[in-house]
Amino acid sequence: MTGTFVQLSHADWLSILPEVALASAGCLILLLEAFAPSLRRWFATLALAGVAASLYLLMAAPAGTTFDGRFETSPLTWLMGLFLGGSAAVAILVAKPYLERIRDEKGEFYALLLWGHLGVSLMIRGLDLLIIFIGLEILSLSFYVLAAYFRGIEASSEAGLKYFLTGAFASAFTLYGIVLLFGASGGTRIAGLAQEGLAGRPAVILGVLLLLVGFGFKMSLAPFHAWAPDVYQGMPTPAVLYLSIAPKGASVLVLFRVLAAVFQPGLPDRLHAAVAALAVLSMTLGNVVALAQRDAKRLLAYSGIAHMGYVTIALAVFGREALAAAIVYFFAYLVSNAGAFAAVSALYRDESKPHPVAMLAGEGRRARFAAAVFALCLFSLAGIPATAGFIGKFFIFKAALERGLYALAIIGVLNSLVSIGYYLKVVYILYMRDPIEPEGPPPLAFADGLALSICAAGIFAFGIFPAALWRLARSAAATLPLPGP
Amino acid sequence: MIGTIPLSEVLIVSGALFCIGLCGALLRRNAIQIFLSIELMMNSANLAILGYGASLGTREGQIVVFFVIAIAAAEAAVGLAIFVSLFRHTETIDVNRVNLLKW
Amino acid sequence: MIALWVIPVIPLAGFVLNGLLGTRLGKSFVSAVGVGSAGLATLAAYSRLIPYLSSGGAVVIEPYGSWIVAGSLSVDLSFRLDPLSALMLSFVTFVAFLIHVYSVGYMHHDETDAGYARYFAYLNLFLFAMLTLVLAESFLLMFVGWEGVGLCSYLLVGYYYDREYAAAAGKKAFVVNRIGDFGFLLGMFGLFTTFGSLSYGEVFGKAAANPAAYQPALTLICLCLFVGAVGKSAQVPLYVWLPDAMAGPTPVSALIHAATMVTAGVYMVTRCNVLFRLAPEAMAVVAGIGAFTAIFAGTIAVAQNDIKKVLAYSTVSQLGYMFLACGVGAYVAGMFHVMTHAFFKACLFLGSGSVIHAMGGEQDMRKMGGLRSKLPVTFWTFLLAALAISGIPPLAGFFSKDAILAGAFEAGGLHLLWAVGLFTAGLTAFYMFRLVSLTFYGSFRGTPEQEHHLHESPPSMTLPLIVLAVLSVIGGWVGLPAVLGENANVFARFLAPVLPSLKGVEEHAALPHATEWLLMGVSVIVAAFGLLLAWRWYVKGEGRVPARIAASSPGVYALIADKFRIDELYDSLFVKPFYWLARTLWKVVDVLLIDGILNAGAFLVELTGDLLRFLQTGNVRNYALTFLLGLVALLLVVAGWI
Amino acid sequence: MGIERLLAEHLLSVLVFLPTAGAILLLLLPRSATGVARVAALAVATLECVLSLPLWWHFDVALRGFQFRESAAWIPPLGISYLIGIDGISLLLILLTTILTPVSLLFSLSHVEKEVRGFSIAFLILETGVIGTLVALDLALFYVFWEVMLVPMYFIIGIWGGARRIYAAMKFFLFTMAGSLLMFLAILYVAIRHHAATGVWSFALEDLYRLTFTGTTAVVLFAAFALAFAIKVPVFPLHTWLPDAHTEAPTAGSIILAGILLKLGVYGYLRFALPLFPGTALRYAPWLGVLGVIGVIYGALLAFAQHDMKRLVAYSSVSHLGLVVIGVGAFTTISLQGSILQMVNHGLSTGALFLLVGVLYERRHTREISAYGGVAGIVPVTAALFLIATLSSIGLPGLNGFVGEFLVLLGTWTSPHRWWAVAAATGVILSAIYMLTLVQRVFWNPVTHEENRNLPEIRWSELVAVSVLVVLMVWIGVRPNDVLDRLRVSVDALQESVTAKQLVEAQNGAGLPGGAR
Amino acid sequence: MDRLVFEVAAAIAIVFAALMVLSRNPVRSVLSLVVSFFALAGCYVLLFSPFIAVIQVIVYAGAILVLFLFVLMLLNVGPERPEKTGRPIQTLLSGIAIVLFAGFLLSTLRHSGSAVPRALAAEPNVLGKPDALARELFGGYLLHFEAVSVLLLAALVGAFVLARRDRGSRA
Repeated sequence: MTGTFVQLSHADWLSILPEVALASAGCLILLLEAFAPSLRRWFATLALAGVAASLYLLMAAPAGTTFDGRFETSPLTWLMGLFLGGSAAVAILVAKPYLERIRDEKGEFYALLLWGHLGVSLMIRGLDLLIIFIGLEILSLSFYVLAAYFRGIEASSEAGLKYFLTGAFASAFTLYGIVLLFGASGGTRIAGLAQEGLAGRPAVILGVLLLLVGFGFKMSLAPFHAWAPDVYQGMPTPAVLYLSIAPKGASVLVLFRVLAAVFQPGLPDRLHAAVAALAVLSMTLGNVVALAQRDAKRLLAYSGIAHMGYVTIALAVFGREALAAAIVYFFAYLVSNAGAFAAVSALYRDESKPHPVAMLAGEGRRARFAAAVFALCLFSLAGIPATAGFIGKFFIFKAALERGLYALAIIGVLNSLVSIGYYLKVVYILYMRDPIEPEGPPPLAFADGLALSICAAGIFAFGIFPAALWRLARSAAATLPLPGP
Repeated sequence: MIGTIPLSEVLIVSGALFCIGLCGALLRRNAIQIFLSIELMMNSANLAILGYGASLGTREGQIVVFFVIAIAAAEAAVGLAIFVSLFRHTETIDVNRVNLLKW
Repeated sequence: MIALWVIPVIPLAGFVLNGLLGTRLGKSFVSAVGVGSAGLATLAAYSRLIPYLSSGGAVVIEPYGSWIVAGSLSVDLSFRLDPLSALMLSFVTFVAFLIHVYSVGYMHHDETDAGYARYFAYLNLFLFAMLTLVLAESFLLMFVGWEGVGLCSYLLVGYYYDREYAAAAGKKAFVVNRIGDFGFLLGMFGLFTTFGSLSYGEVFGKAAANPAAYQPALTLICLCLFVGAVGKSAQVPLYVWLPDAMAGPTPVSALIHAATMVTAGVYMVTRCNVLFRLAPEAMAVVAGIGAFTAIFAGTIAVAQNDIKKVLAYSTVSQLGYMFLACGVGAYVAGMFHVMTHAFFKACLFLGSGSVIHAMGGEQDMRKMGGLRSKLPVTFWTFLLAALAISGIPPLAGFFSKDAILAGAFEAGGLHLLWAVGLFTAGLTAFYMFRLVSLTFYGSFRGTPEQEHHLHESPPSMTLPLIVLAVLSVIGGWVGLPAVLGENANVFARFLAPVLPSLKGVEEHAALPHATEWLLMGVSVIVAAFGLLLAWRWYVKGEGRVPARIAASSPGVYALIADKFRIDELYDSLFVKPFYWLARTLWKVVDVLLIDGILNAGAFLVELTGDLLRFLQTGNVRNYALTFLLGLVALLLVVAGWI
Repeated sequence: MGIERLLAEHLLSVLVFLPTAGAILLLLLPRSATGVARVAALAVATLECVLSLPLWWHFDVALRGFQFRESAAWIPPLGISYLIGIDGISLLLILLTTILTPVSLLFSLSHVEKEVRGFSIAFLILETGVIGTLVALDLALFYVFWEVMLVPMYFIIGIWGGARRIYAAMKFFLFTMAGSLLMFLAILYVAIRHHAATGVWSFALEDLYRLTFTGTTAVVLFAAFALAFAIKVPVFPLHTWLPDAHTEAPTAGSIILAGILLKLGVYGYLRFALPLFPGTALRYAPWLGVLGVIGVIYGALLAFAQHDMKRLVAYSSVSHLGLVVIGVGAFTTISLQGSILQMVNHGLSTGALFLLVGVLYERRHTREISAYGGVAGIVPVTAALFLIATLSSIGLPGLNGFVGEFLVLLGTWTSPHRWWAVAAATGVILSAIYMLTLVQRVFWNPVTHEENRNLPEIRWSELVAVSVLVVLMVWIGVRPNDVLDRLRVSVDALQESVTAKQLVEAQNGAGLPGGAR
Repeated sequence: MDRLVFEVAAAIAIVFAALMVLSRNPVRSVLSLVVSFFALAGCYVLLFSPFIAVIQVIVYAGAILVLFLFVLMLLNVGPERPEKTGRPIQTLLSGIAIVLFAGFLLSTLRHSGSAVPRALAAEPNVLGKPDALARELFGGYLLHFEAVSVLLLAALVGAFVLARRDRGSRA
């Protein structure tokens, strides 16, 4: 079997088409950039079409594993693909007016975004640590570049440097983790990890831990979070939007996959303690430090760190319900966080300067729609009921309580209380302070409005009618061999 | 045993190289040197996987290394481009002095 | 036959009319509605009372439905007509009507339309509340009237709301009354848990049927109820509001603070005589407080120079008398004094109102004098009422006071209560005639301008004076003592059904006639002595003797003139500490402690955030280091080292 | 579906969502149409009020359990359903809400200038939240509405409030959240236990009532519920958010906050904490009662110390709600009915007080008591109305406040905790002191500030708003049975279920000390 | 024999790696690393991976590190100057962390060698044959291969985006 060249089956082809669509869309945009720059205003549409096509192809692909069992098409990948596609779509929508504002709408931005998206897509679908690693690197490289995208701005270059150095550093650990697991299981397939007697070996545990920190880094999970605030601050907002959502979801899924394969009946106590400690640390540090933030994007970065703490509770619970809860959480996080970043993008006039929260004073009355959605997103992030954020927390805490992790749940809700402090701070600055900026934000672009509307609709849809999402998430979670009902 | 070389020896060498790289990554201030250290860490991983692969008698290790080298090359290209780009602003790649974004 | 509810509802309607429309429709409308409704109520009341006289003390209960039903509590809206309420009804409506009439003259000229309407609205409201209090068939409904009269007292005392002392006096009246109401409430709670009901019929019926079963709760209940009475009827230690209440218009003082409302306490104790008689300890307290109040307030009255203040302390003192009567079991005597007191004290107050009216608002007796000739009607009516209160036979006060003293004498206890009562009688005569002397005799001591304006009051004011003076004279004849004829005491016979005999409570045997004659004689002598002494000192001696006495012991005199500085004592004992406590709790507990702790907590979290923020040094090497440290920590956890 | 059928079969749903529909409607209006927004919001609120009246007529006073029930699946996998219904307790509070909301909007007609549309929307959404909270019979549904209330209130305080509005709004939100987040966990846990016990997911209240909890679990769960409700009430020492929030909120916000939101704490306690954990609740009831007693006295003392009118009224709420808490803690039929009635009474009297303070404030733009004095002669109608509200607040017989107060005190007296009644009855004295001092210093005394001489009299819209409340005060004062009748069966049922379940708990939880009171 | 050669090569690799880290001069660092990578390539050969060894030399030691040298020349970065403040805490913490981590890593690695499952005992010399490798690459690993092509493309475009002069200069 291994001896022959290129034996792609029909199923292989069908399964890879979504990624092909993304890659082609990126290439097409790049080509047009080079040969027909006048078509630039269609790039966003094209990119969106690429994302949509990829989603359609993902849905159309028959379920099963392809490429010699290294690539998955399943309800799980479809649902997570939807999650990623959603992030990408909103990011593209936000990117268009953003790039127009800085008069730098170039194809490269979209192309890199699409390729990065492709990388994440590989991460969620890969059943092979190597393909996951490659996906991770595609993502990373694209976003190293996007971080430093504003060559004319020092902060952006600095964000690029920091992201690159820390990212490469973390990749080295991830790689070493993969190596250790390879050594133990004799291959890179995740399924290979599910061998008898593997779970207890020190090398395997070390490998898993290295993967945990490697992907924890991508999740911006404390204490592997340090890059996130700086990078978010310096990076173009639409790119942050994507980076702050999609890779995190993919990373959690990868961790679930690996842990599910290695530890069939459940996490060993020690590892469980370690994961729980990460959750607590991330929630607490993220929330507490966010209180002290003055810059909108940094604030959202710390908020993201805290949210990853909540998701990590699901990892600590470790079960089918927990994975489903995490998926629901990510959908909630998607609409809330994407909306928040979209609002940030729409509310600040000068992209090259920092984004102090104080500058938003009184914008609730000038940029009504963006501010209203921003506030809605913040309430959702804070977990106020009738929003998606609440539903996310609901399932996470339910899973934790069902597993008897009371302390985690209590620390979680207490952290929510702290988080309300800074979310509401933004809200009151928006609505209860008088404007300090002589000029309001730029008029709301159509694409921004669309992105915000989508997020607001999502927040309410998931917040009020979560049943469908929960069912999907549960059936998706059944794909993994996790313990649970 | 791989031939006559014990696997554990290969792994120890790999581990040592990884740790040396780690020292560099943590203690050097020049971004390029840090990156070099990281490259060394990745190479140490390569060594380990080749050791494992040889020990297991599978070609998969080599394939992994093949891809890792490709990735490293790509990373180097992007990384160095970033350094250059930053250098245009700061005239330095001493990371101690690159701290516009903080707190 | 008119239903009982009509009687209070008529003034209520007057209140609503005057309250809503009075300001717009002018003074004549207001007078018509105000006086008319009081008159109608009186008519309605008498249309029930006259047939009732011949009913032989039957208890009529008119239920109008249920008011509050909750759990085992069920309170009906029903009115009760029995001899006691009939008695109260008779003089309350009548005196109130007279005072309404008087007010037309008194208030007419110096008030705006709005103020005039307000005044009559309040007065009507008061009548409504008072009638409710009197007619109620349950403790709770009585409490409605009880608080209602308190409210009206508050409103009318504070009628001149733009004068700070009046506003403060109104508030003080309400608050002090509330202290009493606190006791009343607790008493009601006790009644409910003990008897399972708040209706008079049930409570008294059960208590009378099984007198021994309810001790010791009964004593406590009675004491609590008595606290209510102490507040409402201005007894020591809660009397302090009544002198201040003189800040209200004088007719109000006459009606509320002399004739009707303040006697509600006596009415209540009498109403509960079944309970009190079963609780001898409580009775003793009632008697003691009453006696002490009588002598205490009488003493203060001696040294007052404000004409209304003298009358106010006199009222307090007389109320003490009435409680003394109740305390010694002479309920009939107590109620008798309530009635006669209503006549002569109302007359006195209205007379003083006439004087003040004539003096242009002046109330200081030192600036009066010789008004006898200028205000003849006022003088003569005032004199009669003064004689009546002093206990000079055969005026009304003599009989009621004598009945009380007889009761006190019977009560035993070394006749101490009687002695106190007797001394107070002398005091009363003294200070009343001091007042009469200073006001009506001698020469005028006011400004020429005041002198120029002196004039007798209009008929609307003098007419009520005359009627009340007549009543002060003849009002006592319904209750002649036994020595004057076996069945002469119509009053006692009428009230007898209210005082059923109780198992285990022995009734006092009637005094031997000789003793009774002796007591009467002694009391007349003492009263005459007081009267003559005042006459001698103030009319003949023009006040030199008292001035000498005052000069010889300035401390004592000042103490009495300053009303024993009880207000100041209360101020430093209760008011100031209360204010201090309130402020301290606010600033220390609320602001410093609770908010302080919470804000400190919030601040600490924020501070932690602010400090941790600096971990984010901006130096990427530190980021790598934290990464590695995190990894190492995880390894340590997994390895079981942490 | 015809309108009639909609109203007949889904009256509660209509009541819950009509305000939201109105809010959405307002959202579609142009921002500049402030006049229309004002009137439209008032119209919606009034319509809501009218629609809520049939609840009063058609409420079956003899029926046990919940009436006007509706149910629909909501999140079926977790057994969470849209399950609503009312009993006598919620009936009263719903009507209070539907009455106070138009009253506040009516008052605001002439006083809210800034962002009228937003204000109206916030108010209507708030009404949905409140009514939803009151009708929800599913714990998850309840929690959603419970929290949804906070958001509009946060904006109402924060945007349209006084000088320290942001501090007050944050404090309000954080305090309330602090309690409810733990309750959220407790709700989840209870539902999980139900699932574990029966294999079926359900958040329906009546299903969860069947569970019994004993020992530490019960204590912790009860504490979580009780804390959330105690903060809302608020019970001393968790009350400090209240003076700030009430003082800084705009008048209409204060009315709703004091008139309705506070009651939801007690309501929640009666509906959830008590029946779910009866044994524990009754075991710790003495603590509750003691805190209530402290609240009564402490609130009154602090009210006395205030020099800001609204703050004074706010602290008076602490005192009054303390009384309600005592009644609940005593847990006798009389005291419970009294407490519930007293909630309504407090809504009316404090609502009126805040409204009238608002009338003065809108004219003089200060709430300092010392800035007034003697204005009774200048604004006699306002003064008279204020006096009536004061009298209602201090429990003058004949007005509503007395009946509730009396029932609570009497009921408490008949419970084993007689001294609570004694201590709380001092509130009768204290309330007279601080309220009459307020009246004296604002309306009586000589006029000391010349600018007060031209104080305009109350407007018609304001007068109508207050009059509605005054009429209700008198009505309840004279005919309290109309209200009490509707409570009777509900309170009986509550007591019986609690007692019955307490027995079950005592049997199950062998060795549990003091399972019964 | 193999073992000895391996050990010598490994020693060279380690020594030069250490030199790379210790050297203040970045150019010297790069050169040290070149040596180290050459030595590693030697090790690879001994681990039956001649093809990888070749790539290592060509791509890594050749292309990548030369790229580094170019950039160093371009930027004209001198040796690190010692800092005034030595940041002792950071150094100390780094030291502790590295020592602890190294301890964990090395102790784990030392014992994991024996734990490797003995899979097919393929002929060592066949293992490293390039054509077999290629077959596998374009067979089971085609997906990876294509993915890496995207990666390289992205890197290419990225480097281009970053290295481009200012916005205006292109027009």
